[in-house]
Amino acid sequence: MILNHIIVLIPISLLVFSFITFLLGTVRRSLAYPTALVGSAISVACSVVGLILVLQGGPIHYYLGGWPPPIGIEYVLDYLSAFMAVLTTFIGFISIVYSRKSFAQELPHKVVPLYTITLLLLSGLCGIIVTGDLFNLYVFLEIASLTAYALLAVGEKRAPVAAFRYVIMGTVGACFYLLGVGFIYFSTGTLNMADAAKLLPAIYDSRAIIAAAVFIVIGIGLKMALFPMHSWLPDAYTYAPSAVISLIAPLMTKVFAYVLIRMLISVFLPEYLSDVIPATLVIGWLAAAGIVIMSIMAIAQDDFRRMLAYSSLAQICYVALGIGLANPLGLIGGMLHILNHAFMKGCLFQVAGAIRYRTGLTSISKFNGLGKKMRWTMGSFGIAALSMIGIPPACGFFSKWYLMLGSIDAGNWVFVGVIALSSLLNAVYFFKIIEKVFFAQPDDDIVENAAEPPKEMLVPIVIMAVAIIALGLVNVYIVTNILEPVVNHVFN
Amino acid sequence: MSWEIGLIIVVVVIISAIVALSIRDLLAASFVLMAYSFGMALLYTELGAPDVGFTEAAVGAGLSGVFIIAALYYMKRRSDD
Amino acid sequence: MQAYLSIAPVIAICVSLIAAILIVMSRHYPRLCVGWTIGSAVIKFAVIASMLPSVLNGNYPAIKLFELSPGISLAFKVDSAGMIFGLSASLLWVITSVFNIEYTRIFSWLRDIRYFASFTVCLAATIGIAFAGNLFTLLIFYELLTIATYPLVVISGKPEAIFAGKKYLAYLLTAGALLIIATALTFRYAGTLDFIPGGFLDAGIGSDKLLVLAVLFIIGFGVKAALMPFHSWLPTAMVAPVPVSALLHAVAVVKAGAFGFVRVIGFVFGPTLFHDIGAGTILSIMAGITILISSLLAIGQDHLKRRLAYSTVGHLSYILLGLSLFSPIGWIGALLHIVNHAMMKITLFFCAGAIAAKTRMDRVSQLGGIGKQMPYTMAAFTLAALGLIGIPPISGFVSKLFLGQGALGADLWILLALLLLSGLLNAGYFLPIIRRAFFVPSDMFVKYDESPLLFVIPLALTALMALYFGLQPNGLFDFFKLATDAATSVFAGGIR
Amino acid sequence: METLLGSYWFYITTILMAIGLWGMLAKRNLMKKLIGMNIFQTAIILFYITGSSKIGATVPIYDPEIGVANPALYHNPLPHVLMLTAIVVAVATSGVTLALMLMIYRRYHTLDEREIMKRMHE
Amino acid sequence: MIAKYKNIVVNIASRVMAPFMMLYALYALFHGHSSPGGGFQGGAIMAAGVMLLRLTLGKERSSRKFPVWLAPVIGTTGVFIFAGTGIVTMLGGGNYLDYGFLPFPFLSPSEHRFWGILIIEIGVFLGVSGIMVTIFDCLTAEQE
Repeated sequence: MILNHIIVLIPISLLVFSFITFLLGTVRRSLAYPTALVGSAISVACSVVGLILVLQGGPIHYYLGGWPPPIGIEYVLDYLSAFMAVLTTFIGFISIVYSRKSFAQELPHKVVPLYTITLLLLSGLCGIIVTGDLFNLYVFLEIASLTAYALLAVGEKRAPVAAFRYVIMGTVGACFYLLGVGFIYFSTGTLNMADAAKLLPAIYDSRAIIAAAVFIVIGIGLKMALFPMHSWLPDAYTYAPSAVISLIAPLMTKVFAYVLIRMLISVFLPEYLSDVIPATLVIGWLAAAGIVIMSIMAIAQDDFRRMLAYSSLAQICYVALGIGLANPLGLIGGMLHILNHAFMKGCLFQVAGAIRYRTGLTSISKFNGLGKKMRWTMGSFGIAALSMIGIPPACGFFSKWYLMLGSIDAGNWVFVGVIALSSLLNAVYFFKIIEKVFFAQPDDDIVENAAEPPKEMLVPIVIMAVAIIALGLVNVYIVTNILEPVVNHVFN
Repeated sequence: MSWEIGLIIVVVVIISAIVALSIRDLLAASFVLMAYSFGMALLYTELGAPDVGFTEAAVGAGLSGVFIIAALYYMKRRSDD
Repeated sequence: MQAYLSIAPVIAICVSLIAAILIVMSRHYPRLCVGWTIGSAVIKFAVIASMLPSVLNGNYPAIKLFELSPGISLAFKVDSAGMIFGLSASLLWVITSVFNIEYTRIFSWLRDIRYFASFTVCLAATIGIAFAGNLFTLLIFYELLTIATYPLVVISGKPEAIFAGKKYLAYLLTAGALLIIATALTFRYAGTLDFIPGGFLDAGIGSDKLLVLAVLFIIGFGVKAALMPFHSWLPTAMVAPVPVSALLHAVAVVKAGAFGFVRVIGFVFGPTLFHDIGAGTILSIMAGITILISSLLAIGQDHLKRRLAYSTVGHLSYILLGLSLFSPIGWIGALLHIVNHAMMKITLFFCAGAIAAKTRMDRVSQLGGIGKQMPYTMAAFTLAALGLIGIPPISGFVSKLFLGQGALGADLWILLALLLLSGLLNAGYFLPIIRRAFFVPSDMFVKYDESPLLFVIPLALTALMALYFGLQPNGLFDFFKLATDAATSVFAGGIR
Repeated sequence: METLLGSYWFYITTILMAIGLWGMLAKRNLMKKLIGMNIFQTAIILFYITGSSKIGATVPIYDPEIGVANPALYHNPLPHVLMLTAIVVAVATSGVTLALMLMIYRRYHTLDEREIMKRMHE
Repeated sequence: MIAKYKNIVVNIASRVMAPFMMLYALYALFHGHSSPGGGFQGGAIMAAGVMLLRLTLGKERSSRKFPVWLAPVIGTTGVFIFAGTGIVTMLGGGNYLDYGFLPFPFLSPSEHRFWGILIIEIGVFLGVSGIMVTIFDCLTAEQE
């Protein structure tokens, strides 16, 4: 019986547990961590069960309050959303495991609200993923954004300024999205995605729909930090607490990329966004430019986290490139890159946090010889870095492979060149670190005294690193069983 | 409701929006913002959404303003632009 | 010719991967690391040698593990060409790991898990390249080889090593990126990537597109095969320890590039198509120029290992020249040269390493009279150098003979002239070393003895093998038959 | 919808949105940015409300004289419900933003963006 | 810390007004289904009442009437009522928030819906008022 409700349990369990965490945490601070852990474990279980159900029996539709659409709010767990839900909850779980020691060192007095807000954030993200209703998506989007603002603000001295900038840009993005939804609603009279997708083709030429598409794409583009709307991201990522950023960096922008994909495949349909208005073309070229420029910016950084932030920007452009290609293989590449990049960036930011935890270092130029002291951590870093560069069989290679095939199908040689060039640029900034970490002599007392981080931090890092290799090897199962049905459904 | 009143409210709303942004005393700006919100609430009501108007009056004009004023307790009231 | 299911190729690859893990786990016991290396080398060689009889009979062990991308599997197939490369690499790895024992004892900073682990991973990748059943599998191991070699280049951590590592990566990762593009293009054009003797690309794709593809492949593999003008990473990478230079920069890595050409020309394009679109001409011109210029550059080098490196550049282009000749004879010569050059060049590097370990001298001009002090070492050196020049009955002569015949068969007199000229140039840069070693009076005050036994045995062994394969090209491992099989299979399917 | 584009309410919404965006992006004072944000959000709410209103209809509250037979006589109530949510979201955003602003003020003792930048890099 | 406002008119007036505001909040809540109002608005007015006290009486004295720790607890309870009702309907066999499946005896489905919505509105009321007051308290919290 509970299986019927699995879809709504994913966000609701997180929501309920966020408040349980708060209540128990007020009673006793040490209870916050285990409660949060239990809550996110339950959500992982729910989403895994959901994925299994979807793989067995196809998409699940759930009508909130028993009202069928278009009146009521519909939750949909199709292949893509089930996959994203598993990804989100799993990364959330891993980073909560990771966060304990990090919070204990950096922000010991704010543990209870931090865990509450973290669970709320996850709940918002899961809500974004499972909802099939355009306005409901806005509500969850705001929940996720508000909690993210709060989490990002508690970091270093400069964090609030960065978070404030994020608030402004994020609000503009969300409002643009809301405006676009308004245009859709007043043109079609529905807020349900599937319903809108049915009604929209009849009025594709309407100026209102064009406006809706433009507003939604810009709004989501701001939220996912698509080049050139990225200016809020580097500061926000650089100054946030390590544990927070290892949760937000893999998830936030990816989930918004997912929203863009969802708009593309289940609201507007690709033929509209690629033919009637050349939105995908614009996204694709912006992404191509973004990949190159952001990678070059990443090379210029000395702060490890800032470098990773710029690298994130470049990587989110890969997803956007897949969306911009708007053909089956490109889209598969983009979606697969959401998964891959979530794991790679999660691992890298966790490594950054671990280094900071043990040594307090954030500047790459001081990393000399760290590999000898933190073998497992830096080994995992090496795997993640190689995956970012695109060395097979790590997973990063495969998303680039599909994107490349998609670009070839689209006949766009510039994109092919950009993908190849970007892996070289990735190599430049990652090998700069690998060289220092593994092959330079330690020249610093801090490094000499460094040691492996505690097990609670190390285990998540290693799990992520192993997952990076494993995902590369099993990517074909994900592609054929989960992503291809999504794409075939749209492009047949 | 007659269109004249609507027009007056619209003019008031637009002017108060501009004033709220250009006035240099932040406390005054927050009061102008509350006036703006109240004007918006009237507009909503006129357009047939009394419950939204009600909420806007309570939340937008009331709570937001109170929040800003509460925050201004700890800040400088002057703004340079 | 048929394939049968066998897990042996996977074992051959996994042996060294497991060894790498074991090495990492036993990092506090350097002796154990040496043990794992030798053990895995022997097992690997045994596994590969056990596949030899069936390969000779035309039964190719093959296995498809799982799909890596829809329509593309991780597949291994041990055919004659792959067997040549795999067998020679694994055989020489056994010898190199013996050489390694003494070398790491002398240079004790090399007793580092990074060194041993990277070494074993390199060999796993090399064998993966040799046994890859499709272009995608080959690509994966090719990239893996690139990455696994990097630590070996920069292992000393000195500034020049770091610089060499940067240069190495810049060249090889660029090449790798181009190869990925080429592979993706091939997959979109042909719909498959499985190697088929005689090629699977269709001329109907359009010769322009195919030529672009071929150029991408030539650059992609040419960088690793040190084709000029993409060669300059190789001399720079000579800062690496001697066993690395010996095995990787004479046998595994650079030969992987050459072997990539074997696969692309013979099993992706097919020699006919490769020629029809004009890529064969491009490749042969580039290879010819490389042979000449590299030999000239080698003469100017005083640093012994750099001289050997330039010699390697030239000899790799022999292989490419043979492959681009479009005749079975040329192919046989090229495939044999993969083995023969490996034997001879590894001997030379071992000698250079033995001398450097003993005397800390690495310049040609410092070697006066060294022949009298280290007679066995320098005898082996002389033998291998003569072989590379092309003096019968050493094995270098055999492959050069076939290459020359191939050039004649293709009516390319200019290439024959080139081969002869380069033989002379080879003599020009090897004979002065020998002359200095044996006939110039020693200017050294210290009296050195012969190298340790653990140095002499490997280098004597490889030198004798070079001699043996010159006398008996078909002896012991039937390299000649393997090469003939490979060439015939490629050309049987190639005439369309 | 096409008629809405021609209606004067649409222009009012656009003007307010433009004012709000100007405040958010051009004003240097953080509080002014917040005020601009509020204006921007209310403008969007106005957009929804205007979209849902119909000429000659009444407020969407059950009226015994009209009954439920003809829904066209009521304004569309759904956008109103949505906007209630949006208003609460807006005030929550204001709250979070003000909290951020307080943190910033405590660290830099100013709300002027240019000053903050200057003090940040000191 | 917000101190007591030093003006007796303001003080007395707000003391008189605050209970009425709260009463009106309850009116808005319970009358929401037939006139403008409901959980959101009611909650906001409730919060405004509390804030009025905070602003005029000062934090210290108003905390005696409405303690600082109470606000987040009320907010959390509200969310619990909201989520819990949904879970109860799920346990009753319906979809999430399908009020027809609330386990009230002796009631017709439409009455089920009526009471269900009321419960939800109460949850929203508590949630909104609690969280708004929490935000206010955080904004006016002592400097670190």
